[in-house]
Amino acid sequence: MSSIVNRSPEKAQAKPDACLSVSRLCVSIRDPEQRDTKGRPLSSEMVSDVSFTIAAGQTLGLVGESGCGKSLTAMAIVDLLPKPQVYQSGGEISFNGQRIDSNDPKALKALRGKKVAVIFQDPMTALNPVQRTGQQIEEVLKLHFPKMDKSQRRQRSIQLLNDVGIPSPENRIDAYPHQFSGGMRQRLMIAMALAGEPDLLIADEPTTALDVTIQAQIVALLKKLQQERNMAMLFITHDLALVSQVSDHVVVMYAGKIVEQQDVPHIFSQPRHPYTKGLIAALPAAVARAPKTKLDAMPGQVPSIDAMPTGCRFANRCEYANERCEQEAPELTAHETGEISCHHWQTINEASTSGVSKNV
Amino acid sequence: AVEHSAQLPDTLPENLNWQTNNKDPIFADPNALRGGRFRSFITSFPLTLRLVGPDSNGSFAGYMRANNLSLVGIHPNTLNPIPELASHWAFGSDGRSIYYRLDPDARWSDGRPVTADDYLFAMEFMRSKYILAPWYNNYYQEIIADLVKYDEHTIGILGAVAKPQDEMLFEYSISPVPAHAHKLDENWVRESNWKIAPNTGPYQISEIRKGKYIEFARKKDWWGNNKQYFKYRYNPDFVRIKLIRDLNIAYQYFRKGELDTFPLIQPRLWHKKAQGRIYDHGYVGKIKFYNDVPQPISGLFLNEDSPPLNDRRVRYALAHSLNIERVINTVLHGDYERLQTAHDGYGDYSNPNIHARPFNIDLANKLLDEAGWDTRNAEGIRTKDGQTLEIRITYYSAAHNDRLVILAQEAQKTGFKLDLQLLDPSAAFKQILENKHQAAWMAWSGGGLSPRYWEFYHSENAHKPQTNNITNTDNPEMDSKIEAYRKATSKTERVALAHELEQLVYEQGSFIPTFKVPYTREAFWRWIKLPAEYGTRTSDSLFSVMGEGLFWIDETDKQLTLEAREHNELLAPINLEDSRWRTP
Amino acid sequence: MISLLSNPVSQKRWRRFRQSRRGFASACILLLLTLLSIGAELLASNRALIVYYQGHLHFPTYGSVISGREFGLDYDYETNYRDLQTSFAAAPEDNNWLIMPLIPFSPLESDLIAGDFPPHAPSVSSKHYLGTDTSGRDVLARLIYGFRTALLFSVCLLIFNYIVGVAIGCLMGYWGGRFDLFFQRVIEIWSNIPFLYVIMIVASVITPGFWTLLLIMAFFGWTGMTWYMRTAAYKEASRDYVMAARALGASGSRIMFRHILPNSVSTLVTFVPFSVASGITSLTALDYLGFGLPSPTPSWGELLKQGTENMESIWMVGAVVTAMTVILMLVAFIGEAIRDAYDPKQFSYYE
Amino acid sequence: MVGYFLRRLLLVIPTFIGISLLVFTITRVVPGGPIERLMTQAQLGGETGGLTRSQSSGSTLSDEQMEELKHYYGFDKPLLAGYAEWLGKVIQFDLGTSTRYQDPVWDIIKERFPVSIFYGLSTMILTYLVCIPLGIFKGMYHGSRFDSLSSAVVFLGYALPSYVIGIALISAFAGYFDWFPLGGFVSDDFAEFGFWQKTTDIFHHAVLPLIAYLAGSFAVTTLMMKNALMDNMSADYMRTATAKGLMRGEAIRGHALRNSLIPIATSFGNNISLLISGSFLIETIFNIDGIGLLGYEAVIERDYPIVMGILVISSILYLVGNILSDICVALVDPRIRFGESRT
Amino acid sequence: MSDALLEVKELHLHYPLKKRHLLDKPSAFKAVNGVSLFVNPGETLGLVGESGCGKSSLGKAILNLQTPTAGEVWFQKTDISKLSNREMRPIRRDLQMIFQDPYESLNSRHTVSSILEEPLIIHSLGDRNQRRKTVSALLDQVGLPQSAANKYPHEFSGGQRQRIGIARAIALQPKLLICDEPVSALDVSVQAQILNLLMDIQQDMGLAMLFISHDLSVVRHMSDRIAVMHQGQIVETGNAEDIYCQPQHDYTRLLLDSIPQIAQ
Ligand SMILES: Nc1ncnc2c1ncn2[C@@H]1O[C@H](COP(=O)(O)OP(=O)(O)OP(=O)(O)O)[C@@H](O)[C@H]1O
Ligand SMILES: Nc1ncnc2c1ncn2[C@@H]1O[C@H](COP(=O)(O)OP(=O)(O)OP(=O)(O)O)[C@@H](O)[C@H]1O
Ligand SMILES: [Mg+2]
Ligand SMILES: [Mg+2]
Repeated sequence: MSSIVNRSPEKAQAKPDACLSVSRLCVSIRDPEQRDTKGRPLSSEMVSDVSFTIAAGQTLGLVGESGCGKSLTAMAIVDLLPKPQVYQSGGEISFNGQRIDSNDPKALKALRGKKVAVIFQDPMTALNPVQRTGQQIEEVLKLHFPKMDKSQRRQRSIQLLNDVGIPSPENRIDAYPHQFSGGMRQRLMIAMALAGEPDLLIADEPTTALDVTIQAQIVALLKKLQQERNMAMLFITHDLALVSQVSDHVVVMYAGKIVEQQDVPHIFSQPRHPYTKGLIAALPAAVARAPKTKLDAMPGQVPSIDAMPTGCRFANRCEYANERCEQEAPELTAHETGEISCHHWQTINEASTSGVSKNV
Repeated sequence: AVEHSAQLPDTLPENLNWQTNNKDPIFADPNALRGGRFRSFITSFPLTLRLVGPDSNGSFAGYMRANNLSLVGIHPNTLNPIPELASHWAFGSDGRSIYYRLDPDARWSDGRPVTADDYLFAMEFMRSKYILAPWYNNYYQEIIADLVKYDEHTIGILGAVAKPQDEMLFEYSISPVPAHAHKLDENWVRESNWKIAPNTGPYQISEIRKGKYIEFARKKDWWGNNKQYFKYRYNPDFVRIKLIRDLNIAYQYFRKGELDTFPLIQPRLWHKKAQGRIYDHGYVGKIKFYNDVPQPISGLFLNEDSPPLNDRRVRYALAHSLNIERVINTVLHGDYERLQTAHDGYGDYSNPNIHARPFNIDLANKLLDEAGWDTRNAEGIRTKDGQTLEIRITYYSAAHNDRLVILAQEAQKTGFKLDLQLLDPSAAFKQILENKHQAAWMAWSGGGLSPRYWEFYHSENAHKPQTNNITNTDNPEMDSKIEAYRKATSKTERVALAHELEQLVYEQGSFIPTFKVPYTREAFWRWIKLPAEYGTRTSDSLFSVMGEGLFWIDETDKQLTLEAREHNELLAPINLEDSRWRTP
Repeated sequence: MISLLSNPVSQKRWRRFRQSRRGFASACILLLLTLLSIGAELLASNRALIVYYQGHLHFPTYGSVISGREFGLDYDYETNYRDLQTSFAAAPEDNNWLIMPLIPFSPLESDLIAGDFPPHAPSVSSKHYLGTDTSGRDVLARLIYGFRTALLFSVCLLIFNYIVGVAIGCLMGYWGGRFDLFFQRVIEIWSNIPFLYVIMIVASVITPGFWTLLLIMAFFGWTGMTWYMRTAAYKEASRDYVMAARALGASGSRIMFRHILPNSVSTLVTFVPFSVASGITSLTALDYLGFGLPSPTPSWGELLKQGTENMESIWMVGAVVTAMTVILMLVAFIGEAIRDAYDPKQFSYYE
Repeated sequence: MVGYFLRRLLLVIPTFIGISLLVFTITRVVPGGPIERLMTQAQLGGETGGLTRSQSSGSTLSDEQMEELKHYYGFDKPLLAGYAEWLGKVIQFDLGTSTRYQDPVWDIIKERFPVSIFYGLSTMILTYLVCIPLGIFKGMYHGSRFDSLSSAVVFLGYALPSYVIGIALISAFAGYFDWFPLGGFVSDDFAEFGFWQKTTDIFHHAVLPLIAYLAGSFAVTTLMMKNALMDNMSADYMRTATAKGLMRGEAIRGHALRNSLIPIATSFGNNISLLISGSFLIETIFNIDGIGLLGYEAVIERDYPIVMGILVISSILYLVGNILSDICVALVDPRIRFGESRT
Repeated sequence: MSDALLEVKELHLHYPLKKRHLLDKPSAFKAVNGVSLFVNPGETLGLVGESGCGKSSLGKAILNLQTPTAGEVWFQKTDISKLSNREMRPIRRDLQMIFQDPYESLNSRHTVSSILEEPLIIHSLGDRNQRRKTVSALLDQVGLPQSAANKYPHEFSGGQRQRIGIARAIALQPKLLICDEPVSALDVSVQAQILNLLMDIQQDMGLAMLFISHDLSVVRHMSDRIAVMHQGQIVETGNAEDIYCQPQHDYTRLLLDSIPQIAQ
């Protein structure tokens, strides 16, 4: 299991089975309201030093609260950050051992849609409202399978819609996105993503906008498809329970930094970072507790970009925080089941391992 | 006031003294050349080709009217009557009737002869309700009392009142209307709107392009061609009148040589616009020609019913506060002249001893102090009993803004505040006719052989809406003189009365005369040739092609001029000025 | 109102506005021009700023007319200070002096220059820096005073339109139903009336003064604002915080005045520059056509009219066109900046 | 959908009645109507022009004569009765008779249609032809030097009144340089020309007025296009398109463009009424006999039947144009379902 | 059951659909279609259902913010479903609501203190000074610092805003609080904070709650009884534990099955 994730870039590149490797990725945001003396907008680093790898056929879950930089990380991988306000300010991304160079449009074109596909967070806005669904799927085929003729493309689109579970796809293919419900649109997005037969699927909160019942269907669908095609998948969500069902490995982000990564069984049975622990404990259903009793709530909230602490970004909410935490940002350090970024992780875990495992 | 009782005799009186006039010198130039196309412009397309009825008074009407000859004309230099459609005329013994013998050569443009029946029809026509011209109805009802046909070529006309003979010739002379070309019914106005009716003049419309131009062609064998006073006139074969809505654009057309002449009466055109190569190189000539014609009665009409103008001293003071001279010397470039009296340009009838009240601050101050307007407010405006000395001036031409603005500014010196109220002409006129104005800045068209007083100054027309006595002058002394003037038949008597009346008008002080334009001024391309004397005493325009029609087009010169322009050659510049007819 | 300004949302917008350099600079320039035009009498006037005569100081600019006799001249009417200046200069031993404004001409006064007829070309020696118009009035002075009139006019028009628009639009958006439907129709009718025609008809028969013209224009101008306001109020009315206020038991008027109005009015600010600009241009157009303010009110339209008729005296058209372009450009930049401040659209692209 | 349009069309009726009644009332109430105009013409002299012969001036009209004039111009009926009569005629496609031209209003307007439509259509087409590509280019290269420069030019055209541009153009290019005719729609001897000559003649005449027309209309459409494109370029679905592997240009062409045309399509219907209205100032300057000028002259000269006639046509065009706008938008935007209010 | 604080009987709320055609028969969307339920004093009734099933509509109908099409709402022995706005005012003191969206439900132009003062002003409770005191007590109660009083909503995070919303709702010391998905816009960590706060308040003030959510685990944690709503109707009601452990209705079962569980 430990082979899935590896922090150091040299190693990642060496690994032949690493489908995607991200190393020390930084993403910065220009704030048009904060300007330097020359009137240029100042930037602040939102995502910093994020590194991980995903192997083929595996799923990496990326969790964290809203605004932690999950989507930015994902978009940086396919170089789809909204320029010029948001840009990649550091780090390297390699796909199947090859670096992705954002200055090479040809290479990007061959990569996007074909090798890496994306399912976006909000299916309501991510589809072109004035194009028929068929056209939107066929566009991918046209781009990446130039040998296909028109009727073949149509055939394939219908098949894809069928695969994602849209009933009577022959009729639906000529409908417009607004004629679909939210769940169906998300299926449409998935069909579109699968059309290029990608090696890696980035699913950015694919179910947040959906109902629980539909969420369950979509997740089941994704899992099934992944198995069929042996795709690697980056699954982003803020729902811990969901991630436990989908992924093999979990990266927990907090305020733009990775605080902890472990494989699935361990992160829930032995969460090491106080933040991970807090997240799990706050779930009403996570712990078998009597109704109407107090939940174990973490105090405080995620710091905003313009007020990022210099030290550990979690320090102000952490019950273990001391002066060192406030001054010095902890490094990500490896341990037997994963990595963690906390000054005190060893002491904390010695003290409370028993407590947590008792509850889980 | 009109005597209708009398009638014309049933048969032609025997002892008539038939007169004609073939002794006066001709005023056209025998060197004139025929041919060519004369190009001129109008700023709005005519709304109708009718001579009467709604909208028949536009700027184009002049062309139409000029081709509908009258019975007798007036010699432009001697002012004697000359034959037009009538070859002879005679006066009845009652002093009101006049007899005409029609020229047997006279023809309508469709070739039919002009006969007495056309005059009978003219009476019926002009009195008809169908023509929708109430003023004509009135005129032919009240002024022309009767018309009798004695034979095919002899008619008699009875006027409403006795008049001197020369005035009768003018006022009791009418134009024929071709009975065969009109169907008088309630559709007449509509149906004859664009109909080209037969006429008696030298030109007839040959082409109409609505919204673009109208072209006239000279009649091939016009019946008047060899008549003494028509000879050598009306020279261009074609006259094309183009519609150009904007005067400035029209000037561009002229500069390019697409128009043959351009009127430059306005000072800014003459002094500022008419400059440059085409003038300096002599391709285009300029002429300033002084004439002697009745001037429009233009000035400030004060409503005596509207205080404080009911006070004669205030009226006088206002007259002394209007710095007309300054206006003339600034915006008018010193070109216009001060109009001295209400009735200028009527020859003997005009009273030469009357002079308009000059700008005089001291005099105005004195009068105003006397009238009780002896305090001034913070703005320097005079007040009396809490009232400020404010006069509202109604006017209707935005082009006069700059003149009035200077007057208002200067009038402040004596403590008058002039409020300028610009209205659209019909709204202004309505206000004025309803006596709702305080002071009206306007001009009545001049004309006629002698001044008219009754409409403008008689008390019968005062304090009533819809009359021309817009000053509301109500002066018994004037009333009696006006009545005497209307009755008088001898010219000397009338002239004497006119002089007295003019003096009374002056003393009344409710009309402040302003400007007169004693000249005409034009620019013309070199190929347009004027007669040796340029024009006549009464030339309103030197290039009125269907009016006097004295100029001609020299086609060879045109070629030369155009070539010269092409090669930028220098020709002798033409700068003419003629003050033969200038009145002191 | 205070809460409108002290509100941090507004402050944030203000900050964003200030950061748009072009917009902020334009606003500063326009403000400066406005201030200058408000104090136009100190800048362009035929009255002296200060007169020192026989040991006394006089400040004629804003006071009442001072007769020529006061300064030992032989007339009762208002002193001609330019002449007074020359006469003072001719007799330096009397120690009298005076200071004239930069442009020593009133916008209403025609200046005669011997040996030349108006319009006079620009000249520094005659102090007609932009020349004179066809009546010999100083173009620069008329430009300044004309700007003041036009600005005052548009601002008044704007206030009127906003008051009516806000009142009716707010009710339309909040009440909805029949009231809304009725006024929708009224607005549709109104916006279809060829209002230039109507103004022309009316103006040609009554010689509108400042306020009458304003009323006529406002009579036809309120619909635009009303429509925006309706949309804004409609949007606000359906938002949760209004629902929350109703849940608290707030009355209709309270919801309207405390909640909907402050929230929807603020967006109207974005229209202010364009309203002002359109006020200025329509007044100019009306003046140009001769249906605007009565003569001799200084106006750009009148100057433009004179200029287009006297193209050879290019300084007239040149002055107005330049002034108009500058003002409208400034306004456009300000408008752009305000819009950005209100709705900071971050345009982005993907490649 | 048909039902929806039926409903919209039905709503046109009260609006139309409201508009026409209001203007009709104004024409009735405001002094200085055609009768006063007639009287003024007959009597005023001096520089405004008037009778050269004094025959008709100076006398006044009796009440009876006034009544007859009122009857002739239809001013003898009370307001509402007059309006009802007018409306009754309009329903039968009779717009009445011009009080100045004495011709049926419809004929007069019809005569000017070709010219107005030519200019209206050319302006519209050229505006779209220039503004859409320009807007796209500016949107794609937002912030570039070309963007700022073209903005300045477009703004300048917007700030300058079109009549000033017209006069400047004509003075320079027709007066001074003599490159173009001084005005008019076609040459005087147009009728004798061959087809090719006719076409070039029309365009030769049209260049300057079209520039004057266009100068002002560029700014709005260009900026609308630019902003719409930029909005759409930052939309989420553009990210989707790029994620499929489309290059930037392809993505803009294939996706953003059509959506950006929606606001332009919305304005299309409103422009329909501009087709015939024209600008009377430009028409005066260039001597074009269009409907704008007709309307202006009718107002100045109080030719109320024509004023009302133009109003009828333009307001119907406007109202129908609104509906047309909806159709246009529906054509480009499948999301719009008729019957839903768009507020 | 006659001692129920709130009793809803056969409540209907239909939204009229726009007529497509002039001659169309008016049709309506039946957002709430015959709902009956009751809430006892001090009790929490949980209401779950998928998005769009009419939960919020039901809440608004109970509060008479949307006039119900049919049915009765008995609150403290009065039928409030047909009262006018004015007549509702005194009743609103006892019947308050917390809204789903913490960003939308606070007027961004008012400071926190004026937001919290508003209910007091509307119901004329206390003079200026007393109101100030109440406001500071409320801030304490929902765990916001006193310095928050003069700030504006946008200066707060979502969780803090929801606290303001809660403070506003309890300012009048109501007997029944309708919580319309108060935590669905919040992150898990903050969600726990808010849920804790609500439970605290309920304990302190002894109020009853109608707790609306689409998250069954949250509802289960908060409620004594649960009602499951589906397409405008209540398909199942019962004790929280019973529903969770022995769902009767198919839809309830589906809902339960869909909830992701942390894989062990
Ligand atoms: N285009 C942008 N311009 C400015 N700031 C941005 C932009 N996109 C994201 N951000 C900021 O970056 C931070 C991280 O954003 P991101 O979308 O990655 O969060 P996330 O973890 O995906 O959250 P969520 O769960 O809400 O989707 C947020 O604070 C957000 O405000
Ligand atoms: N004002 C309205 N007019 C018409 N239909 C409405 C209106 N408000 C809500 N609806 C419809 O009524 C149905 C129920 O809406 P409601 O807001 O009560 O759902 P909900 O259960 O609260 O959903 P959610 O969990 O998304 O908040 C939805 O289908 C919605 O589209
Ligand atoms: Mg995200
Ligand atoms: Mg809801």
